[in-house]
Amino acid sequence: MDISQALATAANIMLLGMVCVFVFLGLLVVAINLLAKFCPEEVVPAPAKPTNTNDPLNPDVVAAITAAVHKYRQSRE
Amino acid sequence: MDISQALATAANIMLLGMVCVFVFLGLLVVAINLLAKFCPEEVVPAPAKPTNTNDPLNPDVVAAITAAVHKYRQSRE
Amino acid sequence: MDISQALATAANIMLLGMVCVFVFLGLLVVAINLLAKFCPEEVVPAPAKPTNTNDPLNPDVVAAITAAVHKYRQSRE
Amino acid sequence: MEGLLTLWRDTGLANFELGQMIMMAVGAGLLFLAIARGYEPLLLLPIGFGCILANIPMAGFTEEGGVLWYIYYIGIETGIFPLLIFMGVGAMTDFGALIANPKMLFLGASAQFGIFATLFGAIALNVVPGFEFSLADASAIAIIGGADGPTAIFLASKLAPELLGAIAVAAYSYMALVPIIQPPIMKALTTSKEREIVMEQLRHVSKREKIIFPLAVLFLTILFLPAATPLVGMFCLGNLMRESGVVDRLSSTAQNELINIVTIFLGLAVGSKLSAESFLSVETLGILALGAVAFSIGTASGVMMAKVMGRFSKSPINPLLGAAGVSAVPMAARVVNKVGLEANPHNFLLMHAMGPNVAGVLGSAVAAGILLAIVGG
Amino acid sequence: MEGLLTLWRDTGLANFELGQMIMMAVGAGLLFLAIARGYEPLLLLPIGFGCILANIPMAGFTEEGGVLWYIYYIGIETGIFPLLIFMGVGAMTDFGALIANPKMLFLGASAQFGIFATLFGAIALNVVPGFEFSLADASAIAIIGGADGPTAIFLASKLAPELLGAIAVAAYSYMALVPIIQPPIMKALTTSKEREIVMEQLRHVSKREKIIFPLAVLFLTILFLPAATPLVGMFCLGNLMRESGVVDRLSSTAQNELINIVTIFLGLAVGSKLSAESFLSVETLGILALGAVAFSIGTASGVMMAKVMGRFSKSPINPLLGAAGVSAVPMAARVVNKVGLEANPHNFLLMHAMGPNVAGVLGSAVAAGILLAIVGG
Amino acid sequence: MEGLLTLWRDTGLANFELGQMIMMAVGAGLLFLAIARGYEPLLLLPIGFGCILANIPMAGFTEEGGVLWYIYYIGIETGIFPLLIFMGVGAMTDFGALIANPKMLFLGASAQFGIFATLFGAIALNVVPGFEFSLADASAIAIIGGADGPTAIFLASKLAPELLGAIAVAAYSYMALVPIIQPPIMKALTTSKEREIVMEQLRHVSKREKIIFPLAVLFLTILFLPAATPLVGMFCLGNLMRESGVVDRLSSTAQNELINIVTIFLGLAVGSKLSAESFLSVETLGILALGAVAFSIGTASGVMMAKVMGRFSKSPINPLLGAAGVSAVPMAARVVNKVGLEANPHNFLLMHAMGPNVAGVLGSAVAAGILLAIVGG
Ligand code: NA
Ligand code: NA
Ligand code: NA
Repeated sequence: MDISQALATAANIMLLGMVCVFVFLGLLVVAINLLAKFCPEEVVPAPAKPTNTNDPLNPDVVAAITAAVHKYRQSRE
Repeated sequence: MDISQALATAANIMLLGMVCVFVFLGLLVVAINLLAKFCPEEVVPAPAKPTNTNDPLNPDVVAAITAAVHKYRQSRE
Repeated sequence: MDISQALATAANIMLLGMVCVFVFLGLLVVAINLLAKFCPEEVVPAPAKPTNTNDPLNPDVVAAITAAVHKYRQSRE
Repeated sequence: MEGLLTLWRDTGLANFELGQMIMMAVGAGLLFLAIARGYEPLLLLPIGFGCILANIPMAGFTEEGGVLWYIYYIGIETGIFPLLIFMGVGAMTDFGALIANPKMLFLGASAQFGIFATLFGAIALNVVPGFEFSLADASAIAIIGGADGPTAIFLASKLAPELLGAIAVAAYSYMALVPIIQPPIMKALTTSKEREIVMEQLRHVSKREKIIFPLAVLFLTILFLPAATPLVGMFCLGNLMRESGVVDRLSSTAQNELINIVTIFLGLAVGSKLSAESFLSVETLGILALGAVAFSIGTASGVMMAKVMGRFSKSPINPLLGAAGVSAVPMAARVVNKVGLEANPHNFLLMHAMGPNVAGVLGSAVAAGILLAIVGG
Repeated sequence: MEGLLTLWRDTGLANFELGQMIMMAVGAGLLFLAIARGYEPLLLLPIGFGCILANIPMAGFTEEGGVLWYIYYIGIETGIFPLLIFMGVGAMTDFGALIANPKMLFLGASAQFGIFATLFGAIALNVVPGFEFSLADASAIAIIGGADGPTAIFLASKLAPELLGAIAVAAYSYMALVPIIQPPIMKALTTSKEREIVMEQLRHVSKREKIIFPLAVLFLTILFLPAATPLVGMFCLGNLMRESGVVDRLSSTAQNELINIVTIFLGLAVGSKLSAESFLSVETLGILALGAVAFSIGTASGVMMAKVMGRFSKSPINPLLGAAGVSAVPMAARVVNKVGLEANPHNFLLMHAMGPNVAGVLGSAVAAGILLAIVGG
Repeated sequence: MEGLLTLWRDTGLANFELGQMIMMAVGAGLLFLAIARGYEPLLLLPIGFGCILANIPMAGFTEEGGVLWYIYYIGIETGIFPLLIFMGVGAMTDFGALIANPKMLFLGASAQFGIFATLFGAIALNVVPGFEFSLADASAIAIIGGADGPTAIFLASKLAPELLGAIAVAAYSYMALVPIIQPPIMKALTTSKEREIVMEQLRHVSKREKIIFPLAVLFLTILFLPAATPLVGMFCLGNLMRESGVVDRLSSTAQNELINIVTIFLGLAVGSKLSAESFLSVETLGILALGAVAFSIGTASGVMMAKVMGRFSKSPINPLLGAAGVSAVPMAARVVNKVGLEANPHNFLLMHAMGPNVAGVLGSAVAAGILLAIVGG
């Protein structure tokens, strides 16, 4: 491959690459805008709460258990 | 191996497996009971103390060294 | 290799080894002394300061930025 | 132009197969369960993500030389990752409640009936056209009933690697579903009066007992079930590091950084086995159904055993404790506590349930050893 | 006496070659830059030390069975170390500023012109006698313009492993030099008035948007650029672990202990590629020159794009922000802030510059995927 | 019934060999020393546990594909684990006391006579029937006198892998026994008046000296003893990370999580070499005896050297400091302090003893390099 041919290939890649980068990140702009549109401001942060929603323990019970464990541990020391 | 033979094998493993699990964990129950019997309640927690019993430093000395090191470090700062 | 020959080799290694260890650590003594000589007591601990000396941020600016970021984060919560 | 064609021929759009798209949806579903529902997120998040990566067309994650391929062959094919997880879990486990009340081991033993009954069921399922589970396959599936992730992954990697993905997903999913699966069974098998039973307070357990316990477990395993020693041995090593008190820095690393690193890789590697060919088959449906059956049978047999033991025991035994014998630490113990509180708001069963709960871990490791010895030998 | 001769024949003194001595000086220079000047010390310290070790005569660090040989072949040849670094960086990255102002992605896109222009330049350099860069070499060199260390190492390990050492050293050195390279270019291309422009305050970004964002990025990459999925996928995994909030212990390990361990090994492995034969060539000078050109072009095209966008945008855009599009997180964003403050002491651009800054990371990962697909395919 | 027979044929009970039972007792003994006596628990606990696991009949831990087999071949056969431990130890070591008083290096040098005298003794032991130590074996055994675990494991893995288990056990056991072995020797060789000698206060050492020191050590090693560069190089890398102050997160990981992870694996891998065939031989008795001799000779020659130096030195030198030259950091320095306090309750020698103590680490790494160059070449 002589140098002019190589330069043509490189120019080709340059053009193609920049177009692809712009198209790709442009699609991402669209995606983020859609996201902002269809992702309502959370009023209560419920859906993404990092706890198991099936978790059968309510906080009061947890507090009671904690107290019990603490007492048990004390009794063992 | 036809299905009835396979089922017989499976039933065999089921029986054997449950017997083994029970025998094994039963032996463990015996072991724990023996352990509780021959492992007297520690009055002083000495034997399992996580420090080297050959350690030739008594706490007073350690305190003195700590003070010395502290002083040395201060002198270097 | 008979035993007397082996012992001669071992004695040889013993001698050679101790000489090498002493020469090597002796050179290190010289190196440390040179180091102490040509490494002046730092008056200001500047040269070894673990920050980028090209860092274009002076502390006042950092403080201002910190405040800004803090404010921004508060606004988002 | 040629470059553009090259790029286009490489895109996902031009190469997607239906199976891959479905598996990506499965991966996204696992992520949803992990993030939005909190189902065992530590494992299901990396598994779901690994599933998505593994099904990207043209990306080669699971081909020789791909990153997921390396992780799988280094960590799971060798069995090292599940064993390191087990070591870390050992370093996190307090056997105090079990040593104080060793009878609870029988609850952990009887809950393993879920495993062996499921093995029988998997073989029986072969009468249905489309299912062809070998004895090794059936054993790997049955271990889901052990309700213990690393044990299931370890056994599946030895006996049925092509089913590993489905088995691991089923095991972790059902472990997360324990609060839904267990309560109806527990309530159906017990009277309100039984559920109100108050347990005697647990005795004090000395440090020395706790140190010797893992060694005693290892000793018995060596004598009677060497095939279980990889699992039980690493578990006991972790527990000994914890209880000995002389290597706290090792114990801390084993139950924090090391287990975290291994968990990320283990999850990705399991996810990499969720390919369309192996997952999108009628066998996966069978595995999911058998897994649910295994959990249910395990729960039921634990509860029934607790009722029988309560009849012959001097001290009262609340039959709910039997449900904790399936392991699924500490979820099952919490469920026992919750169902107990519904019957008697002043009866906290949590500490008592930790006994059968950790007994269940030992029980399923023992069961895995038995299956390895008989089927894998 | 024979023993003494054996020892002497093994000493460095008796075996030094000139090239090794020069490379050790290079290693010592990198250590100096890292320690005394604070240039990217986390990478340049291990790289410099690895360079010294690799050039010790008779020590065999980089021969088969040597410790650096193992580290290189396990971690870089497989591509695993850069990917793990990328996962850790993902777990450290907050995309909030970018999601709040997605237009900033165009700045991250245009700064990648530094990469593609340099590719052209590297091919053009072949007219100079002594240079013979293949298309693969040129691509690996050009990625220096991405201003992202792990991306450069990953691409170089795939396309031009023999240039890896020089490319990595150039990439990290120029990243450290960003505060020197960028300001003159930024000032030359903008008026004082433009630099004074105050940006609107960024809107609040919800947790849900942050969780979905890495999945959206992964989804688009899967559809359009599977060759970029290793880099982008691991990055998104790290970011998802961070934002999901359900696997904090994994996220913490990924961005602390795991990335630290990998960084030590990655640095040593990169340093092990700094051998005299491959580094002391005219090509290294070409790489260093092209790297500086790449950074400058990237900065300039980012700034120019910001000016163009500012003309058509409803809300004002400070053109300095374009310079942050080269990534070099967070150095480039800090430089933008500093140059902005010189023009208007009350205008803090840091948070606004984080948007194009993280966009630049995505942009160069995408560019790397394009180069892999076209050149490496 | 057949299944039961299969299980029985697999049990430990049916397969135990006498040697395995004895080795398990040895492993249990090591655990006892580690846990109840506090002898170097960080290493002896995993070694003891690994010893037990390795000798389980039918479990296959040390056969190809077993977990201990993987750990050994990945970590020790390659030499990587001891080197990483050395890097971590370097990151934990403060050379301040040695730089302040460099003469102490001669104490660290003379204590290495323990190594070379033992090498001679091991060869001499060949006159006893039953012993057949090659020169490589003798060198690997002699390094026990260096009182440095990773150095001993590294050298033994290169020169005499079949003796590795016994050598590592002896090295760590004697390091734990330093408080028992050393005091009688120290007292026998010194007068009460000598032991009362008060040292001059150490001068301040600048940060720059501490940064350049590891580089100077590496430089000398490169020039004169390339065979020692793996050990010394990784040690200096750790120390440079510590003292440079610019990579604190790497230094912290190297001396905490990374060294902890490697320690667990290193211990298990060493334990896996404690098989009956290689350990239950008369050679092990020879190794244990020679190890004790090595420690004693090292202590004695350190003390004698200190006495000689004290005669010619301007500033007074307490001869007890010589005992710290065997390394065994920081145990030997503490013993010096304790014996010194017995003679003079107001004379704290701890900081002064840290100098010869860390000098001993360098000395035995240098000695290991010499042995590798002469014997292993
Ligand atoms: Na279980
Ligand atoms: Na970039
Ligand atoms: Na030593």
